[in-house]
Amino acid sequence: MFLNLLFLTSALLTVGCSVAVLAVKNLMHACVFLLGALIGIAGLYATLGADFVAVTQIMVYVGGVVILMLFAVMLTGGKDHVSKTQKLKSLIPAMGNKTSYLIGCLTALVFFLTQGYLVSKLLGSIEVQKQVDTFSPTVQELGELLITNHVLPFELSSVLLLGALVGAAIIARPRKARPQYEEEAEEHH
Amino acid sequence: MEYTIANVAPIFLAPFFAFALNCLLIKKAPKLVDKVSVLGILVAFVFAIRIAVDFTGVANTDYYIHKVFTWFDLGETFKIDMGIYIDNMGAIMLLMVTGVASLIHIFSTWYMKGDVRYERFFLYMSLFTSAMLGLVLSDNLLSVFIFWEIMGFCSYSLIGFYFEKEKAGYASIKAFMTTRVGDVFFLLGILAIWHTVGSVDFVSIYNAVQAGAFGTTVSFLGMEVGLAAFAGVCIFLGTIGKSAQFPLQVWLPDAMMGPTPCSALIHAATMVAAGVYLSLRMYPMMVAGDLLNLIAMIGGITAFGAATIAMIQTDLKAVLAYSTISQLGYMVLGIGVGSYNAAFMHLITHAVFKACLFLSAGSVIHTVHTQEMPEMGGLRHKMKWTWIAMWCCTLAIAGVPIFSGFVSKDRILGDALYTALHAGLGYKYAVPALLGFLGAFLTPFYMCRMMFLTFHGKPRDQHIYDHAHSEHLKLNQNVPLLILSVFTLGMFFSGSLTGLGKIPAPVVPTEWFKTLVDSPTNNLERFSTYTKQQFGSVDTRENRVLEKTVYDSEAMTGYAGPNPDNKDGLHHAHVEGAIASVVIVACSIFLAFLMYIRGTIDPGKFVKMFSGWVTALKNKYYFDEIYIDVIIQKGLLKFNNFLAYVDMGLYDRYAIDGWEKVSRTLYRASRWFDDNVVDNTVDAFGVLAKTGHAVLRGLQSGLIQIYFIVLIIALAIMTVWINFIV
Amino acid sequence: MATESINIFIPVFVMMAIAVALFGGALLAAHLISPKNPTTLKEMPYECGEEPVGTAWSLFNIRFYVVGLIFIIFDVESVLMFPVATIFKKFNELGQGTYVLIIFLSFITVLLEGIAYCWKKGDLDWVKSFKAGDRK
Amino acid sequence: MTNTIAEFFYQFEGFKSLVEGMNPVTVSVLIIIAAGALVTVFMATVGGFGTIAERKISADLQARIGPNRVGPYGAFQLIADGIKMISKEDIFPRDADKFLFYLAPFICVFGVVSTFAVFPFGSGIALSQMNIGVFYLLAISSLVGVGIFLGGYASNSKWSMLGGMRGASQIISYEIPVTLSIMSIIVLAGGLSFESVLASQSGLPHNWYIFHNPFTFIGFFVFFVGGLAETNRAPFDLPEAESELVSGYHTEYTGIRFGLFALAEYMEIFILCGVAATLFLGGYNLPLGVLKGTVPEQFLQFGTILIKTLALYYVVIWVRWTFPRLRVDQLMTICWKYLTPMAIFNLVGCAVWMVAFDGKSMFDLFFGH
Amino acid sequence: MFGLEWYLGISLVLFFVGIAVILSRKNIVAILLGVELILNSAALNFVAYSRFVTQNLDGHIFSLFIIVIAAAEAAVGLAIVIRYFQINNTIHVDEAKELRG
Repeated sequence: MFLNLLFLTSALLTVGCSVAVLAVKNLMHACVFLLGALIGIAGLYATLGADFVAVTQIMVYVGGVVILMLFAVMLTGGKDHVSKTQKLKSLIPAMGNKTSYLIGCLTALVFFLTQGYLVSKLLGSIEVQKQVDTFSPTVQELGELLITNHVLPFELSSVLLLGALVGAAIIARPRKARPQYEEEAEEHH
Repeated sequence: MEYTIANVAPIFLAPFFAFALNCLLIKKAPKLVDKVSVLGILVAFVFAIRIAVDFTGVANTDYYIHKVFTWFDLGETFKIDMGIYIDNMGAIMLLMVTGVASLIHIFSTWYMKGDVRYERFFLYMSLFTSAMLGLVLSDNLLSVFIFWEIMGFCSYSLIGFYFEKEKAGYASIKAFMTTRVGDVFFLLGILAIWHTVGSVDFVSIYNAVQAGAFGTTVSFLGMEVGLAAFAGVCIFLGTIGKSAQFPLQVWLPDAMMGPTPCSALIHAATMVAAGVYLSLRMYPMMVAGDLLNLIAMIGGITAFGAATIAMIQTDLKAVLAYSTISQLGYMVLGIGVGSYNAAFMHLITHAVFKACLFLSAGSVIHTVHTQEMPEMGGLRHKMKWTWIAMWCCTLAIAGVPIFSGFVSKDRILGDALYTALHAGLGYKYAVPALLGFLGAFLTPFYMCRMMFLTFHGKPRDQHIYDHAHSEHLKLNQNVPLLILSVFTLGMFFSGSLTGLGKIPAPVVPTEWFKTLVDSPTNNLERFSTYTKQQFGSVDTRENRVLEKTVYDSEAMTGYAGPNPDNKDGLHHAHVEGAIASVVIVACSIFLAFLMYIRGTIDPGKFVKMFSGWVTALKNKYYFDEIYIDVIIQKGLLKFNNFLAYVDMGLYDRYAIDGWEKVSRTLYRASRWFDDNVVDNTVDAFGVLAKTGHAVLRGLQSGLIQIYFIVLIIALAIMTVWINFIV
Repeated sequence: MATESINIFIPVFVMMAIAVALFGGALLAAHLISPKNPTTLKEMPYECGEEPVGTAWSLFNIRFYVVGLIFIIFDVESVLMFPVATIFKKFNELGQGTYVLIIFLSFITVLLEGIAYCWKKGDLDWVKSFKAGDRK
Repeated sequence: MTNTIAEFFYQFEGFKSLVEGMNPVTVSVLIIIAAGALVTVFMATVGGFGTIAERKISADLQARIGPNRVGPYGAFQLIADGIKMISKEDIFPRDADKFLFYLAPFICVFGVVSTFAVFPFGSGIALSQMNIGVFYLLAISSLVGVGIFLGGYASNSKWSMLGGMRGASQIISYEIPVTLSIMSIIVLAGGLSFESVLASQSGLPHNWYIFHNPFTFIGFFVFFVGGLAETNRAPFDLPEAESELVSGYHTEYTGIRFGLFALAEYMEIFILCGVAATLFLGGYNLPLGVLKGTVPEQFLQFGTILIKTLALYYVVIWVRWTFPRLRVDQLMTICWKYLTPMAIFNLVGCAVWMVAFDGKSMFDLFFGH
Repeated sequence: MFGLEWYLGISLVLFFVGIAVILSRKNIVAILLGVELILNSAALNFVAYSRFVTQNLDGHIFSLFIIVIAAAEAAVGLAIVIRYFQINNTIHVDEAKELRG
């Protein structure tokens, strides 16, 4: 009973907030709705017994990614470029003309149908367990997996993050507002 | 005491880490370098004391530590272990090396102070010490060879330490090249042993000798040579090179271009003794190859010849250098007459007094800023402490009773006399014994001459005398000398004052040295019960004891030394030898006294009398000239020219130039192909790419969302394909 | 491994609901009680009595962003380290402590390299952008 | 093992017979709602008392009297303040982002109140004994940073904006040393739940993790300083620096929304002190096994954790009135150049200690057998 | 009880919303929001299959690494966006076409 309640709440939060991300005008609000959607997904993880993944989702996304997004929106002025054409009917392709609208709709339709077909075929062919409201604590087992079977990805992920840190720090390092070549080009004119 | 790798390895590792650390410090913190070096060697000294106390605590036992690890393993046939091997001899050697080296390090902080390359000197000294200790700890010939070469490199660097001087540079090259001759043969010997035994560690070699593995012969330059003799000669050639024996002795006098403390450590106390040490380790091999007579001859010739040259030298350090060669000759003579124990004893006593002598000479040179004895004289008033220390050592090297040189040298001479007279080997050994006694007459003479010229009489150059500073007792100048000179007393080695074993001294057990160090040939069988320990295991003394057994020379193929069972003859020869050498020493010192203090006898008369010989002495028996003019100019250079002709005249002209013609032709053909066929093909691709570019360019709009739509469409098509077509 | 019920999430859920209720209740109470008479002056942003010029939404120092950037990398690394830290004791008791320690330390070393790089390059200095030469 | 507070009640026979025949989940939910409300009220009261304590202690430190009009020694000042907050006008700035302006205090309160779900008040007396309780607490409390940033942003006032940005970057920065300090405790305890950390400590100081080894001793101070910064307490109160930024991120907030911000902050300090006491100072453990396994033990445990927490709370207030505020660059320097390397050092040290000494504490090494 | 297909459905919805965000928004930051949604839908799929089909924790590990990669991607992506904004003073996606052929 509680499981169903938790699932329904989380699912509603997720779907609602993600649609809101699509629909709202203000980018700042979109970021906040993304936060809601991510918390909802954390709730879904909890219903799946993935307690550690759920809390990680909150820790990384809420504590880190969303704040970074908010910062980025602030830094880039928070202007919403789509405000002119942002209407519910032109949501999906928004490429500005009728042909693209058509192509987009058709693609989405084909995609949705084939995906649905694929999933239904898949569900028919595999053995799917019933949802139960008990689970085992995962963190110890995750730790063991991380240092045994998955030790290489574990160590490599640290290198990946190091690379990301170095790269991002180089790119985002405060410098003059405009690079050198642009000024030189100006001088030539 | 329990032995693990943790309390053995630091002996070698402490100086090595000091070296490694100094490599980092030398640029950043040069002030710390000398302290780190001294600390490193002192740590090694402390560990060596622990081991030596444990080893020498119980007499009449043989005891070893042997720990190995696999160095590399290329299957059954090629597997090399590295390891640590310590027995009684090694323990005493470790104590000597660390003790002398630490005193020399301390002395160097005074002597080298203010030198431009002060830090670098300590760097090399630490590396050298660690290599020497590594050599002593080695359990096999291969690691001996590695450390041997590291020492050679350090020696080379230190001889050429003052590379601004052209002579120093040449001297270092000479030393390096001359010892290389011996090293090549040494390596050859190692290969011969490895080929025969399949292993190069000492114990395996002993066991192989015992099992008669060296009984076969090999064909060498058309001659059938016994394998043992071949390998033994090769290894002994290594000794000849390193220990500056005849005929490769030429490098050692020139090596005195290096700083005096390095001469003391490397060219007097340790490195040159390492050659003798190697011969001692390989003693069963020498015996099996029946090489002792050859060794004795070479030792005798070196001992006597070097002593004669030393008589006419005027350079303080040159006298000491030739005396070093001469004393090393005695050690080799000792090995040659089967006097294993006495040869090793002489190695130790010589290391102590010769290090002291060199340090004293350094002290004098540093004070008066000259090395020429004719410019000195009367320095005893100014340098009281150095004078005392140096006299102790002079008396020791001269072989005056009470001092250590008497104990060790007399035993070598006694054994030589016994071998010549009583061993029943004919008169093959008479010549070495005679040369030994002649050398024993010359040694006190030239040493006393040096002392009289330096310290006694009137100052011959008043200017230099006045400029010399009066000496005060300094912790890093005289104290090391005095400590060393205390150990020139014979009782520390024999336990009795005279060395004859009559008056027991209270401090040291009587004849501990004789009972502790024992020739492996006395009972080679015991090594067959021998087990190696892997690294990481713990040893105690109790489970590693080897029983000492009585002498059994019948098992050996060659003459293995004086038979201790023949007590009568041995005793007889030793008493005769002792009396003879005491008389000889007394005469010799008296002669020197008359010549240089009293002036009763004019040395010039002797020079006139033996003018031809003196000219030969001045030219060091023309060895350098023979090597350069005859061997190098006439032999090697011609051979070199011939090879150059083969290379340039034949190979270059025909083989290489011929190839050039062939390739030139091929090049022309391929160029035609390239111009006409390949280029056109490439152009065709270019046209294709140009056309394709025009088409594909339209897709590259630069708009992310267009790309994304293409991606999605592709994904959709793929999904459809997977679902409905596959 | 012990099996737990999904019910351990009930308190979390309930507390979140209580938070909503607390917030809603407090706002409702305030809405009912507090007076409402807004004036233009009251609704103006407080700038010590001065007339506000422009919007506040353009003030942003890129330094804050760089800090956020470094933070997120460290955050993710610490999340990955938590499971390993948890099993450290267990593996140590099994005698595998050194193995885990090596893995753990090599991970932390990379983390340290990151902080060392940022330190060296001055990304951790707040006032770097005001150094002479950087200013135009 | 009890997982939630409901199962704690199930261990009493009387309770079992009382609820016989009812759906256990329903009973659990009801109990949890009741207990959660109780905890929230308790925390709110403690948070409210925090303001009184702050004023009284600061007055004491400055040789003043402090509030003394409402009730004995001014003890009812809290109620007066609460009534004042509710009855003030709720002003909405003209240019503000209305949606975010409403949402920001909610996110703050949400982040703080959610942490109560795992806080251990006694053995078995925690709303939920989640197996990753410590981690959950860390994660959910990072919501406060988002709340403060949004509060600062939504006001569209320059002071608020500055305060909000400072607050967000400060909170996220100091989360790193705090996380790493906690991780060094996790390495020693071998579990991510509060219960496993507490089970490996005991009532007497020599078994507390602060005295376990030199690294945890340093780690406690790293944690505590980092915690002060995360809760925006002096000397790290830059986001609301009244002498620079008027009132920081809540300059434009009035009435009850300001009250909720303040309440969230004070409750968060209480949680911080509680976590510090639990992880480093032995938590609710009673010394010498007093009254083991009985109901009075649990009350004593509650008293123990409360005393330790309040002692730390006193230190927090004391620090505020003792040290001057830092500059922004000093703040970042302390976090990234001192605390984070120290925390990493502690973590490595604890891991090495774990392997080298089999996880024994210093006391065991010196005096153990 | 809600079974696997419900989770897959939610994942599909998230995926399509993500695509729609990417296609419809003209602000690059907003496009990154869409990317996050797509990544999350994939991670949700992994955990759901891990719960309902494979019954082991490999799916959890995979979603952990997805979160790691998403964080790294967000950090670098946003840094690039900010740099671009500093140079060109716009983050309109249609104006960012320096890579046009």
